[in-house]
Formats: sequence, structure tokens, C-alpha cells
Amino acid sequence: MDGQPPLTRIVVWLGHLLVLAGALGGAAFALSVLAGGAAAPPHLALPRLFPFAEMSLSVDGLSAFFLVVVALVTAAAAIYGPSYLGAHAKAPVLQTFALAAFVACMALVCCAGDAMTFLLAWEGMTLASWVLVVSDPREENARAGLLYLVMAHAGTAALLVVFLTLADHAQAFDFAALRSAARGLDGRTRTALFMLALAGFGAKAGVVPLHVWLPKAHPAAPSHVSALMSGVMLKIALYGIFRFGFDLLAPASGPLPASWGWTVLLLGSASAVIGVLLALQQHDLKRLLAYHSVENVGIILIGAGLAMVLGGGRGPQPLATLALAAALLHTLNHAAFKGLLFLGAGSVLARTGIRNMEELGGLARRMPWTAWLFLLGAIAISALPPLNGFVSEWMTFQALLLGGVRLGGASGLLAGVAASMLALTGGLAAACFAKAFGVTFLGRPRSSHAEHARESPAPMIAGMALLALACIALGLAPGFAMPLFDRPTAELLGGLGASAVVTARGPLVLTAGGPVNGLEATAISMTVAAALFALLAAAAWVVSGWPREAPRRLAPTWTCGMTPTARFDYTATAFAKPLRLIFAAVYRPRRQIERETGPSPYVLRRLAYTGEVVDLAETMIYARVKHWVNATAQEIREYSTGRIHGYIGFVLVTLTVALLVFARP
Amino acid sequence: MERTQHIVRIATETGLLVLLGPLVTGYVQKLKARLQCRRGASLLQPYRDLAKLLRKGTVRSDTATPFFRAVPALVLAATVTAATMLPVLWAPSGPALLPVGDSILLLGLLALARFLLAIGALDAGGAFGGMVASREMTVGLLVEPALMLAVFSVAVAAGTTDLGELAARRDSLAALSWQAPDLLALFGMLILALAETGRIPVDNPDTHLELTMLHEGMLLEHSGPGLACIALATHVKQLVTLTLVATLFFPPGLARGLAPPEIALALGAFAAKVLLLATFLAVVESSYAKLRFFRVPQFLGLGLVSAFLALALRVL
Amino acid sequence: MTSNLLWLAPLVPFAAGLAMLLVRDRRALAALDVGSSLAVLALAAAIARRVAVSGPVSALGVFRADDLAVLFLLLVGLLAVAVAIATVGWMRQELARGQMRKDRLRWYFALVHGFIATMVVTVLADNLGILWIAMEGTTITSALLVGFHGDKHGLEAAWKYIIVTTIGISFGLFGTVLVYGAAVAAHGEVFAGAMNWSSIAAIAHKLDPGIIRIGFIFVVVGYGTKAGLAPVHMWLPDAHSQAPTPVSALLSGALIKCALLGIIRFHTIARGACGPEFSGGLLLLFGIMSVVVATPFIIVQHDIKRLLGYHSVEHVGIVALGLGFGGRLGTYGALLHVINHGVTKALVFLVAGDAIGRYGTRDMRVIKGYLGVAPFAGTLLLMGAFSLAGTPPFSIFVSELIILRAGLAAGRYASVAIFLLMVVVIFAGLILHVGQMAFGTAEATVDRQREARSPLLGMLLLSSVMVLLGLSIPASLDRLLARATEIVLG
Amino acid sequence: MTVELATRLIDVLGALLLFTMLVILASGQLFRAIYAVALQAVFLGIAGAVLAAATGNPDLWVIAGITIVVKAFVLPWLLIRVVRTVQISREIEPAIPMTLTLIAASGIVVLAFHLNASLGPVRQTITGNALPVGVTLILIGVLVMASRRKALVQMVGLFASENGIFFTAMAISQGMPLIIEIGVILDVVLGALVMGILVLRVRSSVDTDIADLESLKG
Repeated sequence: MDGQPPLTRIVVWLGHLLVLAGALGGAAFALSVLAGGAAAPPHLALPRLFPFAEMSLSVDGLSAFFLVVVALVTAAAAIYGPSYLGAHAKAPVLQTFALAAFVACMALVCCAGDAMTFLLAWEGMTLASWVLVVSDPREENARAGLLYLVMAHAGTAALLVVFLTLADHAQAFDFAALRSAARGLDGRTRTALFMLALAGFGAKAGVVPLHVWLPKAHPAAPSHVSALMSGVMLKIALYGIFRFGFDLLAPASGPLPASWGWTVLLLGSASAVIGVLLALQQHDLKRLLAYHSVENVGIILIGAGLAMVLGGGRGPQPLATLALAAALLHTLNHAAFKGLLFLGAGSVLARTGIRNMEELGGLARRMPWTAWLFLLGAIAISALPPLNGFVSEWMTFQALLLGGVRLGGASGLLAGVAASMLALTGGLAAACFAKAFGVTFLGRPRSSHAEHARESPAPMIAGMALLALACIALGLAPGFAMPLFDRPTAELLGGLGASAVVTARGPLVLTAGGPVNGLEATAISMTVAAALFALLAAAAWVVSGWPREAPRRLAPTWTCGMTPTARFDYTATAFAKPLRLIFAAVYRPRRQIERETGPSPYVLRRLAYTGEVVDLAETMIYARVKHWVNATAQEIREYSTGRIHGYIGFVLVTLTVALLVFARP
Repeated sequence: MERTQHIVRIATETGLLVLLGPLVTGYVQKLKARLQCRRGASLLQPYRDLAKLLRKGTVRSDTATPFFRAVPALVLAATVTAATMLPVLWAPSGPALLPVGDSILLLGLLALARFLLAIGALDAGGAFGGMVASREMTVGLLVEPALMLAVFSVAVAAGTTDLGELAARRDSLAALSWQAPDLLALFGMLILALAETGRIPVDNPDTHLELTMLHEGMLLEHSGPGLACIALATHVKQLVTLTLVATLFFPPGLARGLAPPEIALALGAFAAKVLLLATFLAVVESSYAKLRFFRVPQFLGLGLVSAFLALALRVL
Repeated sequence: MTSNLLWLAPLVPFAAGLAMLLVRDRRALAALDVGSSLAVLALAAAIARRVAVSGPVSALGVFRADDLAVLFLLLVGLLAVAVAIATVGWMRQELARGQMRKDRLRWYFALVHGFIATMVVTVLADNLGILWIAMEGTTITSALLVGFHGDKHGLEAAWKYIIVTTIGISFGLFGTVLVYGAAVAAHGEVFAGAMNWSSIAAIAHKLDPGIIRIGFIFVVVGYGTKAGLAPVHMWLPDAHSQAPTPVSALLSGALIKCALLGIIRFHTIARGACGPEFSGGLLLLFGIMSVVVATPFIIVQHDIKRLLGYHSVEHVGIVALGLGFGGRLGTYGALLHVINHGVTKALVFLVAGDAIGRYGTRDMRVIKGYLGVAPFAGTLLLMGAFSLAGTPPFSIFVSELIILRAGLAAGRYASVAIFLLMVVVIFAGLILHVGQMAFGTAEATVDRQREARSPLLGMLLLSSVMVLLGLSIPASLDRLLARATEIVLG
Repeated sequence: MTVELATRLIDVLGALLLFTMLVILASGQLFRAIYAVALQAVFLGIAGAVLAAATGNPDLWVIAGITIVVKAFVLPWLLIRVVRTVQISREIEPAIPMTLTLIAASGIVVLAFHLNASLGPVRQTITGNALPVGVTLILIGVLVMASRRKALVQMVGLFASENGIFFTAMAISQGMPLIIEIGVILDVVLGALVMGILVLRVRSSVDTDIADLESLKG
């Protein structure tokens, strides 16, 4: 906060500390509710603002869990924020206030007990995040902000219809009344309402066809806000899907309609693969992370979809609970490592002012803390073993294999397809983050900014460290986190809590109460594997580093004898080239090479390469819709000639037509 | 008592895999030389290379970060931890007392090793490190899902993904006797084993031309004991891959108790299976030419499709 | 229950108007303007209290204030005050920029007060003939105001305005005559107060449905032209874009609502005579047409005031939609929407006026970086735009929510779907335009003088009402709206 | 003055009004249209007198008198003064081909009388064919405004349609209350004054007919 006047600094710090306190308070309250077991959810009636709607807050298991997710990333962002804002801020006080409003709205959405509070908080969340996106009023930020707003508004319009139809049947707004009213509806309307709700929340969660705004809006916000938007706001949209799918629209008893689960599952798989494929070709650090949010939302939806399919008796009950626990755990994991990665990218942006990987490089030696925390986040997001990304993906695999695929027939095949998509996603994510970490932090600095980068101040590192700690804790001892999911899974699917299925004895051992088609045989222990890994690594380190008098020498990297310069390092574009060839159908790559040769064609003076990858959803759907809407509007506009005779003519015609049509009884 | 016996079992099996790793590579090199009418180096040559490397000094790139020195140790640790999850001699009877990991964790650890190697290659900077890292990750992202699908196709029938349990059930349950999906899965696994162990059609282990090597390229900047660790890790990884194929598709021969004749029989069966697969590797190496890199995805695609079909047939 | 407050309410602005003709000094005129507007608002509040306490009040056999009239009277009073406060600073800037000539000031203020007086009479009129005469009066005064600048465009707009609305209103008169005839026929002979709305509404069920049906069609098309219902709305963007900013605010905020009041009065009679389906169906049709027709023009619009004009057409359509959906909820939502839209549209017009003054052009592609030039007004512009587009923390979202719920309750899913689709498209168009205006960086030639206090004060008054209604509906307003709904439903 | 005689007289006057309307529609000269409107106002006054005699309602006499004074003399005088000061060509150019307007006019007449037929028992209260004639006059008046280029002709059309309204208003059971009638006529005059001012203002500043301005569009 060096570059700001003292008063602003105090206000910003105070604001952020307030947000931190709120986050910690919220977390404590949520954990108490989660530990509360089957106790009735705390209910708080709000003052009657509107005569037709009684507003209230009620925090049940699901709300409490999502509150924990909100609190975790908010705490990190609050610690991180002030020092980030100092160097980078356009209107820090406004941003602090908007951040507080944004977090408050997100918490309110989770705890909303009725449709009115939910809708008000939901749009408040959108508006507050829009203010943060456009707080730095550059041209592309405004455009990104606009697309974000329009998509969010369209989503809200869909939600409005769902809420109001239910409210109309229930003649009340609170969730209990909506729940009972939904039970009265017939299957077809409930499915239509669910699909509408899925579209509404999907637009906000960045599910594939509706994800176009996400990579544009998230990078535009300041980084700790991007972390909040990607890590938490997408989860609030998923909370909506959980709330409607399992709770509000669920039938009184028996399984959910099959179409719900499979739609969510397939949307999730599509989002996962397409999200990570597009992320691979991005060279802007924050856009890459935003596309990855689409991927991880997909993974969560795969778990949720599977839980919807297996729930209510269609598949074995423990596996349904396992699938839901996997989805919720991945929600928490993604909040942690995506938040960490965005804060890391923010620290690089704060120090170098550059987001494009091609101009960075060699930052690991200059910003060690940021580099290794970013690497930790990269390993976690690529679902590689020691960390939490792997655990939730492992549980999703177990649920997919032992639950989904064993259903047999077409549904089994669909689960198989989802499993293969998930496996592919893991590999792609690892390749993407090898590129992201390698090109940004390793090798030689490719610009003066990267050359003179210095490590970020302590609070930023502390913010990142908090989330890294969460990743490590969830990675090494996931079993201890299982009780966190007991209440939500029990409430949503009834019966077993998550910890009953996934025994919480230190290591993550997947045992059910009694053998369910061989379920108890699969057991892994992250703790023991990690201990073994550490032991062996130490042993190898000692053996290879044995105090010997062998000479140690530093030499330039081997480049066939030439003296290596920064230009030698492999760029991100080159790194991702093989994938552009393999997935050419999805990318439709386009490239343009200008070759400026000297006197003879073989003397190359200048070579300029511009390559571009296309986001299919954007070009196929959005560009066409925008063009069509503008074209028709322009066409209609030609009709108003501005001649007064036309005006009078219209009055006359309207009257005569009205008389002809309506006058007769 | 039960727990310590379990630990001893795991320790011996892992020790066996680590020690025999270089021997298998030596055998493959020897067989290749023979097929090409050469005498070839002795079977123990890899051990001598490792001993030599441990004694040599290190040359480190000036742009590398301190992390670069840690990469070899981490890669070796990841590979050996993966090795602990494979049932080599004994098939466990009841639920594991001290579970370490299942097939998904094994493949995850191998992926972690590949990721760390790629990061190490990028760390040194320079064109070759970047190029090899990019190619290795590309091959990785095609091989990993295929391996997982192959393992899943067998795990779905067995009802568990834990390799020990799976091998035990393989020969006991009639349902798991050989059917069409197993054949497809085996075919897929063999293709992917070639890629995983960095053999000819995908990558050439013996070349020194920087532009063509895939796995070797990542070792370019390592030297001395670090290089020894990575070389050992490569050998162990090769043996782990072969043992994984053996466990999934050739189950008989795993011992139950501790009686010496049973162990000897299990050892013999294990040796036979590994030699059979090693011979397959050597034969393929010396009879095919290396594919141009941008043709490799089609080759691996074949493996991916057959693995997926195995899973699909298992379900339908 | 008679009260002389009723005839005092229109007299005050009329007298102030005449007094202004004698005064030349700008400050005195401004003071008189604000004073008389405050008086109107005070009288409106007094009448509201009186009606709340002792039910409908009448005076001179011609005026009558029931809850419905009070609602509109309060809106007219509030807007009059806000516009008067804003005009003080605005007029000084206009004089400085040479847009307004000093010698014609008194005519301007006099006409504005004549305009307010006629609107008050329209709202309070019980006799349908007086209602018509006052409506014609508003047309004449506002036509002169629209053409006040005397440039080519202004006169063209004024001509179109006066010709088209006079035709519309003559249709309204013919409708009134028919309804009056039906009332006399039903009663057998000319009875005292035969033309009073209260007496006609009382015997509405006895009226002959055939003639009422024709009469209502004439009224809907007639007063609909004045209110700006599509397809007879085309004069509205021209008139609202050429009128001076405070007049545009009054036109869009208050005048359109008075025309709607006329339609609502006849809607009650028609409901009584030929059942709710007929008039509700007609209003629903006009409402949907307005929302659909306004959308393309909003998306590709370049002139900020024409954009707001078309937006008024859309919102009038939404009110008609609310009435069309009918039932307690639909009417309640429609009446609330009248208040919300009146307040918000006036606010956005005032801010747009300030922006046009500073940039010297109405073309939204040229106006850039307004947030940088005038931060307070810029924020209010964004708030107003969001409110108009129907985002929650602001008032219009609440009324649209109620109307939507009424639509779903009435089972009219097709029109609800069209309504929602058009609202989302208009949201995109409006926010695109306003976003371009607010963000980016302004050129050097833009007038960056400090924001005058009084326009800001007027705008803040309106925006505070907007946000207050957005977050909650006060109990007193809720009771007033409920009673007004009862009156409309007959 | 018996009721049947009054009804027959009203029918005759209605027919005469229709005739003058067609004259306005077909007139090519501005002055001819203005005189036709004046004639229409005279017939209106006579109808008022007939109804006053039939129903014995003193107000109707006053209204008939005012109508003739204002509508037959004041307004035409105002129009002629505007025409003289504006010195524009006296021809009336049609904006829409003449044949089309004539077809529309006939359609309107058919619609009006068809509407009248569909009415129920309430028809007796309106003496004679006042309702259909009134509707026809209004719609053809607006048709004239929509189909002629000149502003003044549009004003003529407006006055004609207002005459139609007055005719029906008077015929409906002894006419509207007196103050309403006077108020309406006052408004019409004021409207005409404002329109005149606007036409003169445009003529002096831009020298084109105000109805031709069409720059505000889209």
C-alpha cells in the first residue's frame, strides 16, 4: 500500500481486516452448524421489507458447507488484498467496499431461507463483482464486464421464472413452502423447472455452452477478487444447482428423475474437457486460470450428476453418498488451489505488471516464495498424488467405476465415457500447468520487467500460504475432513453421512458399513503414501548428496555449444503446439507467418508469427446471435421513416383494426 | 504381528523391484544386441553405469534453481512409492491392514514423476529442455488416460481398484476368466507400455541426437548422482509397468503363505512373466522404426481406443 | 366529503404560472418555481392524508380524490419538486452555454407551471369531460415546451407531438361521449353528475356492453397514443428527445402516467360492463406490442434521449402488461411500476441532460468517460440505468417481479416468456450504451466544470426514492397501493 | 317538433355532413377544403338547433350558436389568415395516391355502419344515424390528415374529425353538459392557435412546410 495516501491505506486495511474477521466468524459459525449433526438448522427471520414476501435466513448443512468454502478463500483474499491493492489500485476504497459487499452477498445467498433474499443477494453479488471487474475502467474491462452482466442477467431471468412459478403454487416465498409446492407438481413441470434452474445457475457457474463470459470477466478483476470469483462465486452457482437438484425440486421419496443426473453428468464432462483444452492454448496467466475454473466446475458437476443418478435407491446408497462427498470435497479443493493460483498470478502481476507468459520467465530465482507456492497449486490442480486435487478426483473415479459403470447398459457406458473424460482432463491439466509454471517461473527472464522482479510483500505470501496449507492438509489427511461433509450428504441424500462411507481413521480408507458388492476392498492411505514418499526422497537425497570430494561445477545449459540467451527458451506457444495439432478439430488453429528475407531467400532478416485459437462456443453461438440481433434491429429501424403521415396512418390503422377485431362481442 | 508381517512383505517386494529393475534393462539391451547380431553389453552393465555415476562430479546449469537439484530424488521416491503398491510375490488375503495405495494412486505417482522431470527439464532453460518437456507431457496426456481405462476395464469386473485384491480375485473368480475385453485391454496395455517405458516406436532410448530423444532429453542437464537416481527411477518404472501388465492379465503364480516352496514358485512365475514381456519389448524395438513425433498421437490413439472399448465391452 | 384542498391543488401552480409572466429575473423565477412545486407536493401530501383518513374526497362536483388519484398526484408532486430543484442549476448552465435566451425565461417557467397545473387537474378530475379538457391542456402547454428551443428539430417534434396526440385525444373524447351516452341510456334520463366517473363506475354493470366495447377501444387507442403504447408511440421518441431536459423528465415521468390514469379509469368501467377478459386482453396485447416494438430501437439507438424515449414506451408496455395480467397482483404491480418508472426515468433524463450539456452532443458514441468527467452524476447514471434494466437492489426489479408473478398466476406463459426475453435483450442494449458512455476516457474538449449543486440535489432526491423502493415497500405506500388496486378492480 | 321529424332531420343532416366530408377528401384546392369545413360546421349548428327544438333543452341552443360562430367563422378565418401570410401554393398534393384514399374512405363507411348494426338495444337513445356518421367523420378526417402533405390540410382534417365527434355528442340524448361543450370548443380553438403559431414559426425560420420535416427518425 505504499503508493497510496495514508488515509486511504488505513481505510483499505481496516476494510480488509473487517472482511477477514467476518470470514473467520462465518467459518466458526458454519463449522458449529456442521458439527451440530441432526440439530434443526438455525433460522433467523429478517424484517418484513416487502409486504408480499417474508424474508428469512436459514443455514442447513449444505449452506454451512458452502459458507466454509466462502470463508476459506475470503480469509486468504482479505490478508492478500491490501498489499496487492497498494501497488495496483485504481480506486482502492471503492474496491474495498465492493469486496466487502461482494463477500457479504455471497454469504447471504448461501444462507438465504427464502426466494426473495436469495434473488436480492444473488444479483447483489453480480453487481458487486461487476463493480470490481470494471473498477479499472479500461476499454476491454468494460466490455468484459458488460458480457458478464448480460449473461448473469439472462441467468437470473431463468431463475426468476423458476422461483416465481414455485412461489405462485406455494403462495409464499420461503423454501419450506416452495419445497412442499414442488412436491405437488407433476414430473414433467418439475423437470422443466430443474432444466431452467440448471441453465440459470449454469450461466453463472460457467458450464460449457454458457462459459464464454468467464475467461473475459475473471482476469479483468484485481487478482484477489479473481480468486474469489473463480474460487467461490462459481461455487455459489453450484450451491444453487445442489439446492434445487437435491432439495427444492426433489420428489418426496425415491430416485430423482434419471434425465437430471445424466444431463448434469454429461454437461460436467463436456465442461471438464473443453475447459482444459481451451486453457492449454492461453498465454495470459489469468485467462488460463479462468478457463481452468470451467474445467473444475465440470469435475464437480460430474460428481454431482453421478450422485443424482445413484441417489434415492437407483444405485447403491453408499456410492451415491461417496459421489456427493467427492463433488463437495472437490468444491473445497478447487476453492483452495484455484484461489492459491490466482493469488500467485496476482503477485506476479503486481511485481512485473505483465500477465503474458511469453514476456515472463526466470521468476523462480527472483520470487522464490511465489514460485514454489504456485508450483504447489499447480500440482494440486493437476490432480497429482500428494495433494488434495488427487483425493477428490480419486473419489470421483471410485464412484464412477463402482457405482456408475456397474449400472450396466447405456447408463454404464455413459459413466464410462465420463470416467474417460475425467482421466483425459487430469492428463491435460498436468500438461497445461507444466507449461504455465515452466514458462513463467523457470528459464531465463524474457523482459526487463521480469528481470527486475522482486518478491512480493509478506501479507501476499501469507495469503497464499494459508491456501497452500489448506491444500496440503486436505491432501495428506482427507479422512479428517470427511466429517465436514456428514451433514450435507445426510440431508441431501438421506441416510449415511460421508464419514460412514469414507472412514475417517487418519488415512482415507474407503470402507462402507458392511460389504456392498466388494466396496470395502478399495483402500488407499494418502498419509502413509506421503510418508513413504518423503522417506524415500530423503534417502535418495542423502545418497546422492553424500559428502564427497567430487567436483561441483556451474556451466551454461547445453545448447549444442552456442552461448544460450533468453531467446533460446521454449515459449508457451511452442510448448502447446503438439496439442494444437492433435486437437485441431476443437481449436481450428489459424496462424500467419511473415518472412522478411535479405538479398537471398535463405538470409532471414525478420520472422513474425501470429497464431490464434478459437473458442468454438464463442464463435459458433455468441458471435452469430449478436450479429443476428443487431441485423434484425437495424432492419426494423429502417421502417420508422420519421414522416408524420406514417405516424397518423398507424393511429388510423390501429383504431380500425381494433374496431374490426374487438368490437364484436 | 499381522501388521509387521505385512510391512516385511511390502519391503521385500519393493526391494525386489528396485534391484531387478536395471537387470531387466540389461536383459532387453542384450536381447536387442543379439537380434541385431551383436554381442551387446553384459547383463550387469546398467549396475556398473549406476555405480560409475554415483562416484562422478556434477555439472549444473547456471540458470537452474535450487529445486533442480531436488528433482532426481523426488522422481526416484515417486517411482519407488508406486512400486510398493504392486503385488509381486504374495496376493493379500483379507482387507489390507496398512493400505498404501491402489492402481489410481500408482498411475498418479508415475504422472507426478513425469511432471517433475518435465519441470526439471524446463528449469535448465534452453531449447532442448523445453521441447522435450512439451513432447513428454503430450505423450503423457495420451498415455495416462489410456492406462487408467485399461486398469478400469479390469477393476470394474473385479469390483475394486486395489491391485493386490484385484490379482487375488483374478484367479479365484470364474467371472474374471479371459474374455474379449481382457484381450483388448492387453493389446492396449502393450502399446501403452511401449510409450510408458520410452521404447522405439514412440521414443528411442539409445539415441544421442537431441531432436529425436524424448525421455533421454529430460536427463540432459542432470549429471552425477542425480543422473544415477533418475536412471534408476527409469529402470524401476519400466519394471513397474511390466509388473502392472503381468498383475492385470497373467494372475496365476502368486503365493499365499510364507512356505519357501510357494515363494520359490511365485518368484519363478514372476521372473517368467517379466522376461516374456521384456522379450516383447526387445522384439518390437528391433523390428520397428521410430515414428515421427506428430505420428505418435495416432499410434497412442489406437491404445486409447482399445482401452476404452475394453471398458465399454465390459459394461455392455 | 368535500374539501377545498382539491381545487386549491391545481390553482397554486396556475397562479404561480401567471405570476411568473410578470417576473424577469432568473433567480426570482427559480425561487417561485421551487416554491410552487413544494406547495403542490405539500397539498398532495395533505390530500393523501385526508383520503387515507376519511376515504374519497370531492369538491365542486368536478374534482374527486380517491386513492388511485392520490397515488398519481404524489408522483406528479414529487417529480415537479425534483425537476424544479434541478432546473435551478440546469438553467444557469444553459444560459451560460447560450442554449436558452434570457428574455424567454419567464415564458418557459410559466408554461412549465401551466403544464403541472393541467396534469394535476387531469389526476383529480372526476368528470370525464374535465379529464379530457385537462388532457388537451397538457398537450397544448407541453407542445409549446417541446418546441421551445425554436430550432428546426424542435418545431418538427412539436408539430408531430401536437397533431398525433390531438388526434389520439379526440378519439378519447369520442370514447368518453359513447360511455356517457351508455350511462344516460342505462339511467333512463340525464341524471346529476352523469359524466362523473364515480357515478358511472357505480352503475358500470348496468351499461350496455356493445357500446362500452367500442368506447373503450376508442379510449385505449386515443389515450394510448398519448401514453405511448405501440404501435401509436412514434411521436414519443421525437418529442422527448427534442424537449429541454426538465420537460423531458416531466413528460416521461408524469405526463405518460396521467394518460395511463385515463386508460385505467375507463378500464374499471369496461371491467364492470363487459367483464375483465375484454379490456384486460386488449391492454395485454398493447403491452406486449410495446415491449416488442421498443426492443430493436433500443439496441441500435445512437441518441441518448431517443433511447430513453423508446425505453419509456417499453415501460408503459410493462404497466399495460401488468394491468392486462389483471388480478390483485397484476394491478398492484402495475401501479407500483408507474411510481418506480416515473421516478427512475426522470432521474436518468436529468443525468442525460447534464451529459449532453457537457459533451454538446446527444450521440452516445461520442460521449465517453462520463464517469471521469462527472463522478457523482456518472454513478447516478449507472444506478439509474441498472434500475431501468431491472436489476434488484433498485425499485423496478420489485415491480417487474410482481407483474411476472401475476403473469404466471394468470397462466399467460407465452406473454411472460416474450416479456422476459425482451427485458433481457433490452438490458443488454441499455447497459451496452450506458457502459460506453460511462467508461473509457473523455476527450479534452469536454466541459469538465465542477458539477452544479442543485441538479445533483434533485437527482439525489429521486435516486434515494428509487433505492428506498428497491429495498422495501413502506407500509403506508403498501396500504395506498392496496386500496388503489381495490378501486381499479371495481 | 316531434321525435320522428327530428330523427329524419338528423339523418338528412348526417348525410349532408358525409357529403361535405367527401368534398374535403376529394378537394384539390386548399380554399375549397376550408370552405367545406365551414359548411360542415353550419350543418352541425343546424343539427344542434333541431335537437334543441326536439328535446327542449336550452343548453343545446347555446351550443348550436357557439358551434356556428366558432367553427364556421373563427377557425376558417384563422386558417385563411395563415394561408395568406404563408403565401404557399394553394394546391393539395396527396402523400398517398388518390385512388387508395377513396378506397380506404369507402371501407371506413362500411365499417362504421357495420359497427352500428352490431350494436344492441342501446341504439334508440342515439337519434338517427348519428353514431355511424360520427365514426365515419372521425376516421375520414384522420385519413385526410394521413394522406395530404400540407400542414394546413392536416388542420382541416382535424377540425373535420372534431365536427364528427360533436355531431354524435349532440345526438346522444340531448348532448353533454354545457360547461363541458364550451371547454371542449375552447380547447379546439387553443389547439388551432398553437398549430398556427408552429406553422408560421417554421415557415419564417426554415421556409418549408412543417409537415415535410422528417429528420427525426430511427
